[in-house]
Amino acid sequence: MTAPETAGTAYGTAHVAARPGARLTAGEVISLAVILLLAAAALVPQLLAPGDPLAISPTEAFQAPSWQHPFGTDESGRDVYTRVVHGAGQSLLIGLAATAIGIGLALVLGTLGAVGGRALDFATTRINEVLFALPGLLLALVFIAIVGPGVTTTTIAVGLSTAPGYARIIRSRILAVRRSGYVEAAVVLGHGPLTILGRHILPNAVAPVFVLATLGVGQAIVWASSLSYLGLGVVPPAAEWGAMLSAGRPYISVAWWLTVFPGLAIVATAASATALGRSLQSRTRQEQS
Amino acid sequence: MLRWVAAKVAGGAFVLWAIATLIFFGLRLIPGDPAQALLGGPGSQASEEALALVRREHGLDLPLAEQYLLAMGRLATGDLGTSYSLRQDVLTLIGEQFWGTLLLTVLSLATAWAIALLLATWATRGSRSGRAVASGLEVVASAVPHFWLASMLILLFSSLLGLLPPVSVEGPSGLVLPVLTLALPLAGFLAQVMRESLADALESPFVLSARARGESETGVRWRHAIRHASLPAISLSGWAFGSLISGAVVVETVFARPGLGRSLLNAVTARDIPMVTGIALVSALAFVLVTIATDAIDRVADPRLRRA
Amino acid sequence: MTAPLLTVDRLSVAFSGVTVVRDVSFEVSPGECLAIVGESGSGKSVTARSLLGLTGGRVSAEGLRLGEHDLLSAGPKQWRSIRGGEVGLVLQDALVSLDPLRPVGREIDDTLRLHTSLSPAERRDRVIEVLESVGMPDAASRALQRAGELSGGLRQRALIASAIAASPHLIIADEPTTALDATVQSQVLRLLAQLRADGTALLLISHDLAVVREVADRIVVMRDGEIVEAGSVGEVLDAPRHEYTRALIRSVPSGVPRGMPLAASADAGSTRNTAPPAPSTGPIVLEARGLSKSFPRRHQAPLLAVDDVSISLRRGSTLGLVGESGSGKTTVARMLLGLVTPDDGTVDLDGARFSDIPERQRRRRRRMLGAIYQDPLSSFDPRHTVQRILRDALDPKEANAPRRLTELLDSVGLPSSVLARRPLHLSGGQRQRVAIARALAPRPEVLVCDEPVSALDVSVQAQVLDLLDELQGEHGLAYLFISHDLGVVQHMSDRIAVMRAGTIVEEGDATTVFTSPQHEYTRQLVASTPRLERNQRS
Amino acid sequence: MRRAPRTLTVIGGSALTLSLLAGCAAAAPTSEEPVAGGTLIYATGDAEPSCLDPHVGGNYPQALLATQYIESLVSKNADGDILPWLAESWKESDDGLSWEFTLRDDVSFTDGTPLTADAVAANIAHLKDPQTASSTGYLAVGKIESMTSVDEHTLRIDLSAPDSALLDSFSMPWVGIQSPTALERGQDVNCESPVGTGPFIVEEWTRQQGVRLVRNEDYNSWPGDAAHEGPAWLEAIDWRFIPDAATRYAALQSGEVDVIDNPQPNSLAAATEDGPITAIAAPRPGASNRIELNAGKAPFDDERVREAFIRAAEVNDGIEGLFFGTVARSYSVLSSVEAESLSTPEYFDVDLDAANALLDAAGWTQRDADGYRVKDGQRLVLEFPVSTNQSVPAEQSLFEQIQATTKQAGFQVILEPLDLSSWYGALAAHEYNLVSAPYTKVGPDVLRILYHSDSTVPAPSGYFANLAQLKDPKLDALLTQASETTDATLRAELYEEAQDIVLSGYHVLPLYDQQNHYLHGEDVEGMRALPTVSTPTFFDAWLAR
Repeated sequence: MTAPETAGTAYGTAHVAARPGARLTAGEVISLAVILLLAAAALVPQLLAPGDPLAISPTEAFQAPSWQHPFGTDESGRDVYTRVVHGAGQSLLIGLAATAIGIGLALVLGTLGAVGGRALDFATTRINEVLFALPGLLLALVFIAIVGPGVTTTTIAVGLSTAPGYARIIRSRILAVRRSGYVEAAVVLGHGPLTILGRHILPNAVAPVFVLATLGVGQAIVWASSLSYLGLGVVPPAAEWGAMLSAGRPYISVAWWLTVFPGLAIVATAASATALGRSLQSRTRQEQS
Repeated sequence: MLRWVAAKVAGGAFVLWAIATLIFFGLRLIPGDPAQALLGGPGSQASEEALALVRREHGLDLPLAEQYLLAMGRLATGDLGTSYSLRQDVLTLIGEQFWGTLLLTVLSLATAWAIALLLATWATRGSRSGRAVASGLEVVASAVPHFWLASMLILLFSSLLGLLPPVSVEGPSGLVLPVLTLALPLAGFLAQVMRESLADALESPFVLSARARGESETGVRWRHAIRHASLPAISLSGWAFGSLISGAVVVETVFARPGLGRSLLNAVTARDIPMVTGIALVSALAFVLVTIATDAIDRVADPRLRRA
Repeated sequence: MTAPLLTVDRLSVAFSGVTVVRDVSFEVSPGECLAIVGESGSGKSVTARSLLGLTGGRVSAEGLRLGEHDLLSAGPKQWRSIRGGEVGLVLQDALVSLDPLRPVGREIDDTLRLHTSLSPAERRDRVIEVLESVGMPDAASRALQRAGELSGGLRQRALIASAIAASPHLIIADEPTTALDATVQSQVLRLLAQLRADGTALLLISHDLAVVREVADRIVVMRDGEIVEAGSVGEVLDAPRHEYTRALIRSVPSGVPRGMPLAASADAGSTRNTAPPAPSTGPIVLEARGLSKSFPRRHQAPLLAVDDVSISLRRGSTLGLVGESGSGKTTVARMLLGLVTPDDGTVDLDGARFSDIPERQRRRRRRMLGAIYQDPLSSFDPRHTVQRILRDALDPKEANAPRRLTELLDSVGLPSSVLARRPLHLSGGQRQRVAIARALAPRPEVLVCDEPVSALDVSVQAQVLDLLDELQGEHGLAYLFISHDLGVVQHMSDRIAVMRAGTIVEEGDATTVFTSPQHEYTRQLVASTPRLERNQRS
Repeated sequence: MRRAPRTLTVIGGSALTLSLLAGCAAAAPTSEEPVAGGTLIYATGDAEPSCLDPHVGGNYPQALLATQYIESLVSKNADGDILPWLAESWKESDDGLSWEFTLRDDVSFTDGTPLTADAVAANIAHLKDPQTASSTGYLAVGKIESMTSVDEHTLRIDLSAPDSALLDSFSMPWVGIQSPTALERGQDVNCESPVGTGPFIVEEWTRQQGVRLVRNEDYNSWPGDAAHEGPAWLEAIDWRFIPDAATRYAALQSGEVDVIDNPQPNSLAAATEDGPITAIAAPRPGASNRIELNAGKAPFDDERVREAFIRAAEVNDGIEGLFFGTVARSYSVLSSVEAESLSTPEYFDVDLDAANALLDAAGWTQRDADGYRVKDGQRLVLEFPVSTNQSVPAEQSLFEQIQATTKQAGFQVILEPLDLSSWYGALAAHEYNLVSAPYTKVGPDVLRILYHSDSTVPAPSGYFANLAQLKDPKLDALLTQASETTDATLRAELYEEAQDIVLSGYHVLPLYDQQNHYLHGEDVEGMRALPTVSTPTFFDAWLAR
């Protein structure tokens, strides 16, 4: 469900927020910090939370946040903080994998459409239009119903539903590059279509996609957690933020921390990824405008 | 103009046909016997004869290709068949629930627009720190999962403050929280888009001319900049409508609001093929109509497009 | 002279610590036109905007008075009554200086709404009156159209109307005619002159000395934020005291005979005075016969962009192709380059057919044909350094010869330190030199130049034009030189073809076309091009 | 609801009108005089039924609604004795093969059709008709072979074999008596608006939103233990579907709804203190909530492995924590409501060493890297499909705790949360080692349905009730004899012996009684749960506002 990039700004004047090479804005520093923290939690959870996320102690259930349990304990007495930290790896994996699937599929659809002949272009646009018209969640629901719930299916489902958005952006990007001055100059210099494709079209078309990816990861994590909430996502007792939210929701009036902290983790990760994506986007647009 | 409309309608029809086919074959892949779904869901003690009877009645025993042609024929005449699990004509069912979802999505879109405009103007007018706070808010808003936002809003507004009902009751008060839940994340997206184009418009030569004419800062914003800022957001609203329908599934479940979103979830879990097809088609039709509408609004708002 | 309307005394403007305008002083009286001349970055626009309090920087001055208003102590409310009421601003391009989404009448109506107490109905009539006063034909219906739907000249008139609607005492015109074609430019200049004659004070900002000579009474020359020279038009243009002014005047190509270098370096008495232009008798390198092309349009008959055009380029000589925007010059160029397939007509390169053959065959012979454009930046891959750009353009067999790279850079006068940098971080002039180097890399025989210098400052323009002359002399290149600027074309071309609405209306030797134009349109074009009429070159 | 200021109650006297005027309804009315009128809003968390006619299918959500508009031949009182209802009296033949029921002659359905013997016969025929696709009702009347109307209000029923649970079956809403004329309208119409003799009538059903029930003005067939006579006090009931538990409880707190069911344990715990919300506990009859161990396939075909699993599963702390002390651990296969339920705590005390010893003895000696037991290369894996509709969140967390504690003994329990269709699919395909499937039926005869070897034969839909795959001829004999004997004491001994076989064989890990609670606001009075299947009845209910 990524937002397709809008048409170039009407007046082409450079974006004010971040000049290339300018020092980082406050927002960028915060989001970088969050992402680094997330990466650490994903790669070496033991470092930040030595406890075992699955260890239960029913007698200590529903304890409010305290020094011993910074995020409190859940309905089975497990430490919420440890589970959030260990859940980071799972959620980040889903976010990255889903975005990779989305972009991979989109690259195929987009490039085929833009580089192939008119018929191919017509076909891929139609496919894209159809996928676009389907509500993303329906695509995910049907896919999960066919293959059954679980981590891999959730990841693929989210990837599938984000692909049309990316494909549309990549295709328009490739068409814009093909019409650019430097491609025409290359033609005048006598370069063949393949050299032009390799040297100019693909590098320039694909570059912004990675920026889009950072935007996409945030949304992918949000959508994966929604699927877990609907009971279609990750299989318990794995510590995944969406599943933790879904499990914590019935106890909201008596144990608010079960819902608040995993939710904050999702929002912090998704927001930081989007913020970084946005500033990368404005910096690269800086380079090319 | 006529040619433009004809092309759009043809494109729309193709999309609907493609979706119907996608769903027809997609749902066939789901394990579980459709006849089961017809007889009040699996686990029913329906006897073999009852299952056989139902299969014949709904033509489930015909070869797949024949079933497909039959289904497409019915769809073409607008007959969406009867829902397996709810035993009612899909069209009337959707008719009942469509307005709830439509009201929810349209209100959410409008609220998202209002909030986005507010955020964008605040972001371009305030001090440097004000600007940073506004863009921070936008990014955070767009990163909030619907169901978590719903729980937080219920916790805050109804459990703690007791101001609003946690369930969607008749009348406006029941709509506030569901609309807010859908509108805030979308407002985050729209605001980011609007802020950029608003900032660009404010630096453009025609705004300098306006200021040189003695126009006040607010006059410049509302007469010139806002209209330009909303152009990219209008084209984005088509896509936004699609994402709102997905969001509606979650919001309608949490707030117990009747609507297409919630029945879509139930229909998929109950393997209710006609219902899923019906809802998918209706939401796709709505999406196609909204895209045509946003294109039209685009042309009105930006006459330059008319010549293209 | 009546009391000055505007007095500026030791004005300085700084942006976050960096001073852009330093100690500028001048006066403008009613009915008088003062021109501020300078190249980009000279601070002339900032000076103008400081008179409206719209610089956004820190403004300080001994005195800044407009009529009885002291601009230094003006508060926001006072400024708003001055802007539009006392001072009108006319910017360069009405297409973006009028709100593209609103009818032009509404923009004029805004000025009236802000500064008069007329009722909406009265305002509507007043709008039509103002439009008619600026020479807008059929004003009532034009007022309802948007800027995009009007021709260049008409929308510029609408822009002027929006500035003078509240009859301000001072008009500031910042490059008012730069975006216009010659014929339209002269009409707009006449309009401004009329306003001045009616008693309004006019402050004209321009980089074009010829335009200034037509309209201004006194001139101020600015460079790097300071005034280097001021005086009446005659004193400054005919007897410039400051070295920079002299260089500026010399760089203006119009009227300078073909082959005579323009750039200041030539003034240092260097004798590299290229030989008089070789007579255009070299062998024909590129021959186009009967080219025609039309583009389909919605709801209208297809647009006939080029109609039966035949031209030929000879080795070592330049054919100038001049005409207003929309006359089809660029379409001809693209047909020669094989980028657009002509509807009919043929192009032969070096005697062999070049136009209607399969692209694969044509590709091998493209090496012989080079091209440079008005905006070089858009013709470079944003991710490539200068080295990568040049190396890609070289012949495969010469690709890895470092010597060839430095040789190319020397030929266009660029230091080898440029190689590692990206075009985005180079100046306009340097970028065009890289473009020329790239075009020369495959050792072409023909170079198509489409408005190569229109976007450059006069001094930089002079250097690039001299460079093109030198390269032609050295390599015997055939040039097709396309421009809307008659002065530049006259200076660069051996032969000139004048295009109008897709056809060549006149062709001949440069001097004859200029001194005794045959076709009525050429005469009108030559007459409307402002000339500097310097006395003999010092 | 704020408490009324002190002074007001003093002046009060019969100041009901004054307190109403003052707008604070909290002043408890002095007299116990019920107030007629008003609409009660009931919010259910159960899934929305696919058909309002309880004969079709037959799950608990249908029973909750059907109790309001459909009545049965007999009812039960709090002590479990059968009470006359639509049937005034009945007598069983000596060989138990035929029964004769005498119906009340003054009752008619809300569509005007009089209640007659033919009407009851039509209902039973409707249950047995495959077209109806009934499951619970169909099984309950399994033994009825033929029916003859002796006279207009007397019906003779002949059985294929004696059925001691016939009266229990007739007391259930799934065997409720509907108007035959309504049944003839066809299933689609009858699902929308079934017609019974109950205190309320189905007025309108808007999918996903709710059902509107209005008072049956000429109602005259209240059960024996009813609190008043004449039509119901309430004017109407607004039955709303609110699936989300937290939202449902918040709606009750904010006064949007008057009664909710399926409350979360923490909401239930908060209500039992003396807050404005009161709780009604109504444990369901039939089987207890338990986990069945599939003895039909490895590894649970070996009793030692079954016992090891049960010895290793730590459950008590979990139940205490997750259910906030509102639930007692059960050691029986039957719900504590059933008089004949046998509780054997001694089989279920947790002993990790014993569990390890049993597993070693059973050959599961090695352990792999993750600590799970392995035998001939096969890891000790237990598939546990969980139905997200039927297991409440607290129960799903309990299964996670069982997963964690049995891991110490070396079991790898794989939890698979599935929607209803895939859950039934997994059961039908025997892709499970553990499963939790509540079954509600009045009377101990539920044991026959759950553990008799006949129930291992799947119905046409693939569903079979004997999930433990228990095929023990001795048990079969006990159950058949118990279901046919009319001697109550002999029947109790037989059921006790049968339960002991099931429990001692470690086929089942009992957890707790099937939880069934209702929470209602302060101004709801007179609401009670019918002792048959513990569904709420609002005949005596009234609103003190």
